[in-house]
Amino acid sequence: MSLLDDPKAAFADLTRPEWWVLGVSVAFLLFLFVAMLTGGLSPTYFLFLVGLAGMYALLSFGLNAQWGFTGLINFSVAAFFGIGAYGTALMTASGSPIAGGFNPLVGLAVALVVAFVLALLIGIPTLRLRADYLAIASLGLAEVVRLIVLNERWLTNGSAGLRGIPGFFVGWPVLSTFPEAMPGLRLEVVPGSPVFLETPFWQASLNGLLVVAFAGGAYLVLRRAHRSPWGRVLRTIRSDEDLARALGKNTYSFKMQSFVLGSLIMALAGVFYAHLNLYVGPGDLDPITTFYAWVAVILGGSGSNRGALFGGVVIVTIREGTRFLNDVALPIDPAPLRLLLIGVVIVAVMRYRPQGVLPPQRELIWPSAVDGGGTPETPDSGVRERKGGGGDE
Amino acid sequence: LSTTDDGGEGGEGGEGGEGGEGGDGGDSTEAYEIGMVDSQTGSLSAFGERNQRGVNLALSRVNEIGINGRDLDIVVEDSESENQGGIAAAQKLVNQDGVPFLIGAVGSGVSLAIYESVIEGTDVVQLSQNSTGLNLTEFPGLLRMSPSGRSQSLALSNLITDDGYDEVAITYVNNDYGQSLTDAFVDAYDGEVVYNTPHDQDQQSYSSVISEMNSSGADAWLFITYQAEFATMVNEVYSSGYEAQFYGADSVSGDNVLENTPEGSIEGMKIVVPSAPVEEENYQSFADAFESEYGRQPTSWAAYAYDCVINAALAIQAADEFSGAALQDTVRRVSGPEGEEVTSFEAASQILADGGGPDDVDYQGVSGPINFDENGDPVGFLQVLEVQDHAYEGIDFIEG
Amino acid sequence: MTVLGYLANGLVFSSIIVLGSIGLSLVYSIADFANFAHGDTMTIGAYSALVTFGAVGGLGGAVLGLPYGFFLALIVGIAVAAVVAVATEKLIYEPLDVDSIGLLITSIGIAFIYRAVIQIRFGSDFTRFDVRPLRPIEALVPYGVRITLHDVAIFGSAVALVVGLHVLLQYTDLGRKMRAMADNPDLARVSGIRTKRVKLWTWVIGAGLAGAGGVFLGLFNQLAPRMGFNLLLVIFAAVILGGIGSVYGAMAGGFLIGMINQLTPFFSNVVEALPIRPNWLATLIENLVTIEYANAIAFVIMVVVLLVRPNGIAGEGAT
Amino acid sequence: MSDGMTDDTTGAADGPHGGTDPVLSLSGVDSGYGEVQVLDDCSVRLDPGEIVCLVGPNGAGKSTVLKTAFGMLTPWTGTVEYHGRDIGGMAPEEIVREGIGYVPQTDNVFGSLTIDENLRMGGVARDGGLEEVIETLYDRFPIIDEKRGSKAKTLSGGQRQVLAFARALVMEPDVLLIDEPSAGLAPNTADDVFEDVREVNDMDTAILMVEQNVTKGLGISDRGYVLDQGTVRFEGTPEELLNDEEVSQLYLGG
Amino acid sequence: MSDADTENVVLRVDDLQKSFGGLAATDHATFDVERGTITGLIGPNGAGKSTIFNLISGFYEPDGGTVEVNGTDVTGMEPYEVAERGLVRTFQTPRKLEGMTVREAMLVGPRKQPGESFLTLFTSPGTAAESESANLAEAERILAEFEIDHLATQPATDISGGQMKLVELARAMLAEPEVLLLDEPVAGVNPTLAKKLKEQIRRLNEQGTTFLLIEHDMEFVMDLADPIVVLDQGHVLTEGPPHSVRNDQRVIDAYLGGGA
Ligand SMILES: Nc1ncnc2c1ncn2[C@@H]1O[C@H](COP(=O)(O)OP(=O)(O)OP(=O)(O)O)[C@@H](O)[C@H]1O
Ligand SMILES: Nc1ncnc2c1ncn2[C@@H]1O[C@H](COP(=O)(O)OP(=O)(O)OP(=O)(O)O)[C@@H](O)[C@H]1O
Ligand SMILES: CC(C)C[C@H](N)C(=O)O
Ligand SMILES: [Mg+2]
Ligand SMILES: [Mg+2]
Repeated sequence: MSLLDDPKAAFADLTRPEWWVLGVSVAFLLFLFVAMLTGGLSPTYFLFLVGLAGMYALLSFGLNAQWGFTGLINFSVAAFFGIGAYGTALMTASGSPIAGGFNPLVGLAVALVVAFVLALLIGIPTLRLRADYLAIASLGLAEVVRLIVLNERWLTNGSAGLRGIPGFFVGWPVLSTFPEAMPGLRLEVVPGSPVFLETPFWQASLNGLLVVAFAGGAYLVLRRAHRSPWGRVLRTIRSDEDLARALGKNTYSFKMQSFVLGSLIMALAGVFYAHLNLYVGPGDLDPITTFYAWVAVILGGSGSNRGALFGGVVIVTIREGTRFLNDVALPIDPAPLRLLLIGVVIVAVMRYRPQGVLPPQRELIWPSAVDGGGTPETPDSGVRERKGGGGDE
Repeated sequence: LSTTDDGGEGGEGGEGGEGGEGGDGGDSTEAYEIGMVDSQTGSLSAFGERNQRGVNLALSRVNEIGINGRDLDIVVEDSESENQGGIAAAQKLVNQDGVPFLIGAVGSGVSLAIYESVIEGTDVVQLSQNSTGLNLTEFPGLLRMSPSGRSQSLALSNLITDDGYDEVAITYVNNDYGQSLTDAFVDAYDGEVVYNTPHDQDQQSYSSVISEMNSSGADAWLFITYQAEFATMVNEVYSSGYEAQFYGADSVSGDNVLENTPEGSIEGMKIVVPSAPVEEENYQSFADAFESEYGRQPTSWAAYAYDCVINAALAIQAADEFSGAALQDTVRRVSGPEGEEVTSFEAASQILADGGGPDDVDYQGVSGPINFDENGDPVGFLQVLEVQDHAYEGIDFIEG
Repeated sequence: MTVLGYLANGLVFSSIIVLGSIGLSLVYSIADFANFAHGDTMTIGAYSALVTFGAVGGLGGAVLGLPYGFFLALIVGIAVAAVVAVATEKLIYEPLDVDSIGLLITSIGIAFIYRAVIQIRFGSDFTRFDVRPLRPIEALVPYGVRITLHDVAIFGSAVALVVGLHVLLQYTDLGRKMRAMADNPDLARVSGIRTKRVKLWTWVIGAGLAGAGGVFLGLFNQLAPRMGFNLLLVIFAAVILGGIGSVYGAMAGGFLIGMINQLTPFFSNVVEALPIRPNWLATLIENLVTIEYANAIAFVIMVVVLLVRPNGIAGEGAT
Repeated sequence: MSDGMTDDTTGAADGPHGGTDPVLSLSGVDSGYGEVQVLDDCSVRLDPGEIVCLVGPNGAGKSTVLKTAFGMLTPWTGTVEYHGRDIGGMAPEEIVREGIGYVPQTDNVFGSLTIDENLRMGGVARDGGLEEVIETLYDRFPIIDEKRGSKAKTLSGGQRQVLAFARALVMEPDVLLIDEPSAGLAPNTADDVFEDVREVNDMDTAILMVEQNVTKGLGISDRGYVLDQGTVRFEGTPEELLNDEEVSQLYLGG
Repeated sequence: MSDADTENVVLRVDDLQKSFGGLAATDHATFDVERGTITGLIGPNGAGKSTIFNLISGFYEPDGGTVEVNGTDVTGMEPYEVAERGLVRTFQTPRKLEGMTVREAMLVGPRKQPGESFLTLFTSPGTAAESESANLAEAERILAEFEIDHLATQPATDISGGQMKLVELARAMLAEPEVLLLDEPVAGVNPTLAKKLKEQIRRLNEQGTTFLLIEHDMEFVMDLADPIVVLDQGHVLTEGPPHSVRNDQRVIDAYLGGGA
C-alpha cells in the first residue's frame, strides 16, 4: 500500500526499526533544514550531497536487486557504473574520441544498451553454474572493463578521461537554460547570515531533480517487482535454488532477469554521475565503488528496497559527514583520522543495528492479496504468547 | 527575501555564509579561510604528507606576520587520491565552506576532475600544488605551481640524445600524468623507443616490466612514475642483476627512494626535476627551516605546496576584497614578472602593506620564480640531477 | 629471461600469496565470513616486524642473507598479527549478533581502522627493512633464473610454514575439528567440540600466516600502509579459485595466481610465436596479451580453470 | 561412563518418586526461541536406568524439551538438574563432558566429513579408548561400516539416522537424549535401532527419547509423557497411555 | 504393450542406471506408474529410492536408461522442464526457506503464476493480483487442513521438524501437479495427523492426481498404495498389490523384518 492511498494504515504498518529509522530521518532532515536556513549548511552543497546519496542509492538498488533479491554475488558494480558513465560520456562529451555531441538521452540509451549486453555476456556463461562463478567472473569483469577503459585510448581517451560532458538537461526546453534564467535569491532567516541561491544552486537543483527521478523510478519498479510472485521466486532461489527448480521455476532465467535489472540500475547511477560531475576518468571504475555499494546494501539490510535507499544515504553521511568531524581539531595527524572514523562508524552500525538498519520485513506477497485476505497477522496459538526477557539460543 | 542580480554580490562561487562575510576585507578579525584538496589517504598519500609539511611551514610563516591583521586558515580535505573523493572534497570547500581560493590537487587527473566539475563556471581560484600532467595546460583557469611536464619531456629527450643513446625503453605510470609526459617525450625524441609500456600503480611486483625492459635491448631506461613504484623497480632490477643507464622524470626522486634502494643501484641515474633554485638563499633558508622542523630535507613537492600557500596569502593581501573575482585578479600578479623581486612572504607583505599594489611585487618562490603564463602554468626551472654516491647532485639547470 | 626464470619468480611471489590465501580461507570456513581485514592483518605483521627488527638489530650472524634478528622479527610479526586478530575476534566479532555478510561488512570497518592506525603511527610513505639487498645467485643466472638468497629464504620459509600447517591439520584433531565446525557449528558443540577455542586457534593460524606473508611481502618489495590491502583482491581471487573455504584449494589457488601474475611476459612471447590466423585476430590477441592487461589475463585464466574444474582446483568440499 | 556420579547422589534428598533420585529432571521449565515461548511449566523426569518416551503432536515442544535439557536453550524459569546439580544454561559442549549425549532431530551429521570422521568427532571429549569404541559401533551398525570412508552427505536418509545415533554413543554417555531415532528408517532397521536403544539402556544408560512411531517407541519404554502446547498433558506407563481412549485418539493415531 | 497402456502410464522408468563411484545406486530399474494410482515405492535404507526420485525429476543425470512423463522422454531435462510437464517432487529432508514466512514458502508452490513474469507485473497487474489472492486462499486452506495454519506468518525456518515436513508436502500439493512424487511424507509426523494426511492424499488422488510415494511407515503405505514397487540395491525386487508384497519372503527378509 502506498502512503498516498492510505496514510493511516501505512503508518500503522510500520515495524519498530522502521519507526526508529523514520524518526531519526525526520529529525536529521529537520536538523539539516535548520542548518540551511541559518547558513550553517549551504543549499548548493546539500543538493550535491543529495545527488551523491541518490547515486549511491541507485547503486545499492541495483546490487540489492541482485544480491538482496536473488543472492547473486556481483563484484563488478564499479564496472556497470563505469559503463553507464562512459556510455553517456562517450556519446555526449565534446572530448569524446568516437562520437560526442549527442543529446544526453541518446547517451542514456546507449549506456543502458551496453550495460544490458555486458550483463548478458557475463550472465550467460556463469549463471548456470555454482554461485562462486559469478563472484569470480565479475571480479574479473571489473578489472577487464577498467583496463580497457584505461588502455584503449582510441575508444575512451585513456587515462586523460572525458571532459566537456554537458548537463543532462542540455537541449531540453526550459530546463536547459533554467539555472541561468533563475534570478539570484537572497534569503535572510537569521539576521546576519544570509543564504544566497544563485546559478550553481539552480544547477544543483536540476541535478537533484534528475536523481530523484532516476532513483524514484527505480524504486517504484523494484518495489512492485519485489513484493510479487516474481520477487518471491527470486528469494526462493536465494535460499534454496534446488527447491525452486523442483517446483518448476526456470531459475536460470529468473537469475538472468534479476542480474540484468540490477546492472541496468547501476548503469543508471553511472549516467547520473557523468552528468553530475561533468567529467569521467578511469579512476571512476576503481573497485572502491563496488565496495561502498556493498556496504550500503548491507547496512540498509539485504533484500529491502527501503533499506537500500537508506543505505545509500548512510554511505554519503559516513563518507562526507566525517569531513565535518575532521574539522574538530585533534592532537593527532588528521589525515588518516577520517579513515579511522569511517571504520569506527561501520563497526558501530553493525554493532548496534545488527540486522541492517531496515531488514526486509514484508512478506513477498502481492500487497492487495494480503490486505484483502483479512488474515490475522499474529499467530493465534495460545502457546506462543510473547514474553519479555528471555532465553537466548 | 530579496533578489540580487548576478554580478552584484561580487559573485563568489559559493553561497555559503562565510564567503559572504569575508567580502568586506579589513574590518573583521576572523581568519581568512581558504581550502586545499590533498591526498591524505589513498595511493598518493605519501605526497599528501609531504605537501602538508610545506603547508604547515608556510602557514606559520604567514601567520607570524598576518594578512591585514588577520590569520590565514586552510581547510584541508582529503581526495583519497581519487576523482570522486576529490570532487566531493572540492564541493564541500567551495559550496559549503565558501572558500574563494582552492589549492588542489595532487594527481593531475584529480585536479582536472575538480576543475571540470566544481570550479569551471565559478570564479573560485584553483591552484594545483603538484600536478604536472600536460593536459592542465589546456585549462588557463586552472593554475598550478609545478611546471608542466612538457618541458621535462623535452629536457629528457635532449639529455638522452646528448648522452648518445639512440634507443630507449620507457615505462610509465598508467595515469594522466605518466601518459602525457610519455607522449610528449616520444614526440620529441629522435631515437627509437624500443619499449613503451605503462604499469599500474600500487602493484606488489614489477618484475615482468623490468624483465621486458631488459629484453628490449635498450641501454637507456626511462622511468616516468612515482617514488614507491620506482623504488620497487629499482630493487627488482638490482636483485635481478640487470644493468642500464636510468633516466627519470620528476616524481621518481626523493629521499625515500635513496633510503629504500641499495647503494649503487641507481648510480649515475639522471633525473629531470622541476626545480627550486637550490642555489638561492631563499631556498636554503626554506630547506633549513624545513630540516629543523621535520628532521629531513624537503622535496620539491613540499616546496610547491609551500609556495601555493604563500602565493595565496599574497593574493589575499593584495586584493581589495576576499572574493574569488578579486583573487582571480591578484593571484597571478603578486608573483608575476612585474614588480620588485622578493623572496619571502615577509618582504612581499611589507611592500603591500606599504601601499604597493599587486604589480609592485614579484614573489620568487622557494620552488622557482613562479610567473604563471597565460595557460596558468609557472615558468619553472628544471634541474638535472645525477645520482652520485647514492645522493642527488645537481649537474645542470635548464629554464622551462 | 627464460621460462625457468619466470617460473622461479612466480614461485617466490606465489609463496606470499599462498600464505595470505590460506588464512583467508581458514577464517572463511570457520568464522564463516570473508574477512576484508585480512590484507591489513598482513600489514600489521610487516610493521611489527619492522619495529622489532629496528629494535633488536641483526643479532650477530645471518642465514640466506638475512640476519638472525630478522627471523626474530618474523616471529614477532606473526605473533602480533595473531594477537591483534584474536583481540579483534574477542572484542568485536564475537559479541556481534550478525550473519556472515554482516561480519564481512564489519571486517571492512576493521580494515579501515587497522590501516588508519598504522598510517597514524608510521605515516603513509613506504619503507623497507634494514636488510642489505642482494644480487642474484650467480650460479643460476646462466639458466636465466635471477633470484636472490632472500627469495630462497621467502620460498623456504613459506614451504616450512605450509608443511607445518599441513601436519597440524592432518595429524592433530584440530584440523578435523575445524572442518566439523565449518560444516555444522551446532552439531560440533553437541559433539563436545569447544567451538570458541577452535575459532580462536583458527584466527591464530590464519592471522599468523598472514603476518608471515606480510613480513615476506615487505622483504620482497617494501612496506607501506596499503601494502596488504593492495594484495587483497589477488588473495580473494586465489581463494575463490581454490574453492572457497578449502585450505589446500587456497594453496593451489594462491600458487596459480602468483604464477600467472609473473608469467604474463612469457604468455605474450608465446602468443607472438603462435601462428594465429587470420591476421587481425593475431594482432588483436597480441595487443591484449600484454602487461597492461596482466591482471585481466589472470582473471580470464581463472575463469577458464573454473570451467574445467567447476568446483575449484581442490574439488568440492575438500579441505 | 562415570559410575561415581551415581554414587555421589545417593545420599541426596529423596525425590518424589519412591526414593530413587532422577538422573535428569526438568522442573517447571519455561523455555523457547528468542521471545517466543514454547515450553510452559514443563516438568519431565528421567530416573536411573529408565527409557522414557516423549510423544505428542508436531510442534508440541518435544524437541524443545531435549534442547533445553542439553543446554541448546536456556530455561527462562524452572530448573534442569543432572544428578541433582543445576545444569540449566550450561553450554552443550560442557554438558557432553558431564556424560549426557544428544542426537538432534535434523542436521545431525557432518555432511562433508566421512563416516569415520563423524564418529571421531563424537569422541573429541573422550580421554582414550576411542578406536575400540568406534570398532564396536561399526560392529553394531554394519549399515555404516560399509561406508566408513564416504562423506556423510552421500548417505541415504536412513543411513544418516544410524550414523547420528552412533555418533552420540561414542561418548558412552550416562544419559542419552534422542530425537526421533526411527524417523525415516526401514521397518527392519528401525527394529534394529530400537533394539540398540534397549541394549544401550541395558548398559546403565538412561534414555529420554522423542518418538512419533508411538507403538514401537512406547513399546520399549518404561514410562511415557504426552506433550501438547508445551505442557505435559499425560504421564504414565506405556500401557496406561496406549489404553487411554482419549490419549490414543488425540495423539497416538489410534 | 498397447497404445491404451501407454496412455495409462504417466511415468515410465526404463532400465535406469546411476552409480556413484563404484556403487550402483540405481541398477537397471524399470517400472511404470499408471495414471490415477497411488504407487508405493519401498525398500531398505540406501536401496536407491531417493536416487530414483532425483533421476526422474532431473536432479541427477542418469548413466543409462530413460524416463518418460506423459509419453514424453524427459531424460536429461532440467528439473523445471520436468515440472512443467506435470511432475513435482518433494524432498526427503525438508528444504528450509530462509527469510520467508510459512505462507510465503507455500506460495512458491503454484506453477505458472502470472505474477512470475516481470512484464505482467507492469502490463496487467490485475491478473497477477487476482491469481495471487486465489493462491493465498488456497494456501491457507491447505495449511488449515494440515493443522499448521497458526504458523502462516512464522518464519519458515523457525518451526519444528515435523512441521517442516508438513509444509513441504502442503506446498507440493499447492503446485497441483499431475504426478506427485512424495519422499517419506509422514516420517516424523504425528500418527494422528498422519491419518488425516492419508485421507488428504486419497482425496486428491480421487480428484485425479497420481502419486508415487516413498514411505517406511508400513501401515500408511499398505493402506494407501496399490501397487507397491519394492526396491533393493538399486533394482526392482518385486512389484504388486500390498498383500502380495507384504507376504513376499524376499521383501520380509530385506525390508520388513520380523516385526512387520
Ligand atoms: N550424491 C551421492 N554420492 C554418492 N553416493 C550417493 C549419493 N546419493 C546417494 N548415494 C548412495 O546411494 C545409495 C542410495 O541412496 P538413496 O538416498 O537413494 O537411498 P534411499 O533408498 O532413499 O534410502 P532411505 O530410505 O534411507 O532414504 C546409498 O548407499 C547412498 O549412500
Ligand atoms: N528455531 C526455532 N525458532 C522459533 N520457533 C521454533 C524453532 N524451532 C521450533 N519452533 C517452534 O516451537 C514449537 C515447538 O517446536 P519443537 O521442535 O519442540 O516441536 P516438536 O514437538 O519437536 O515437533 P515435531 O514432532 O514436529 O518435531 C513449534 O511450534 C515450532 O514452530
Ligand atoms: C605529486 C606528483 C606525483 C603528482 C604528479 N606529478 C601528477 O601530476 O600526477
Ligand atoms: Mg521435534
Ligand atoms: Mg531416501
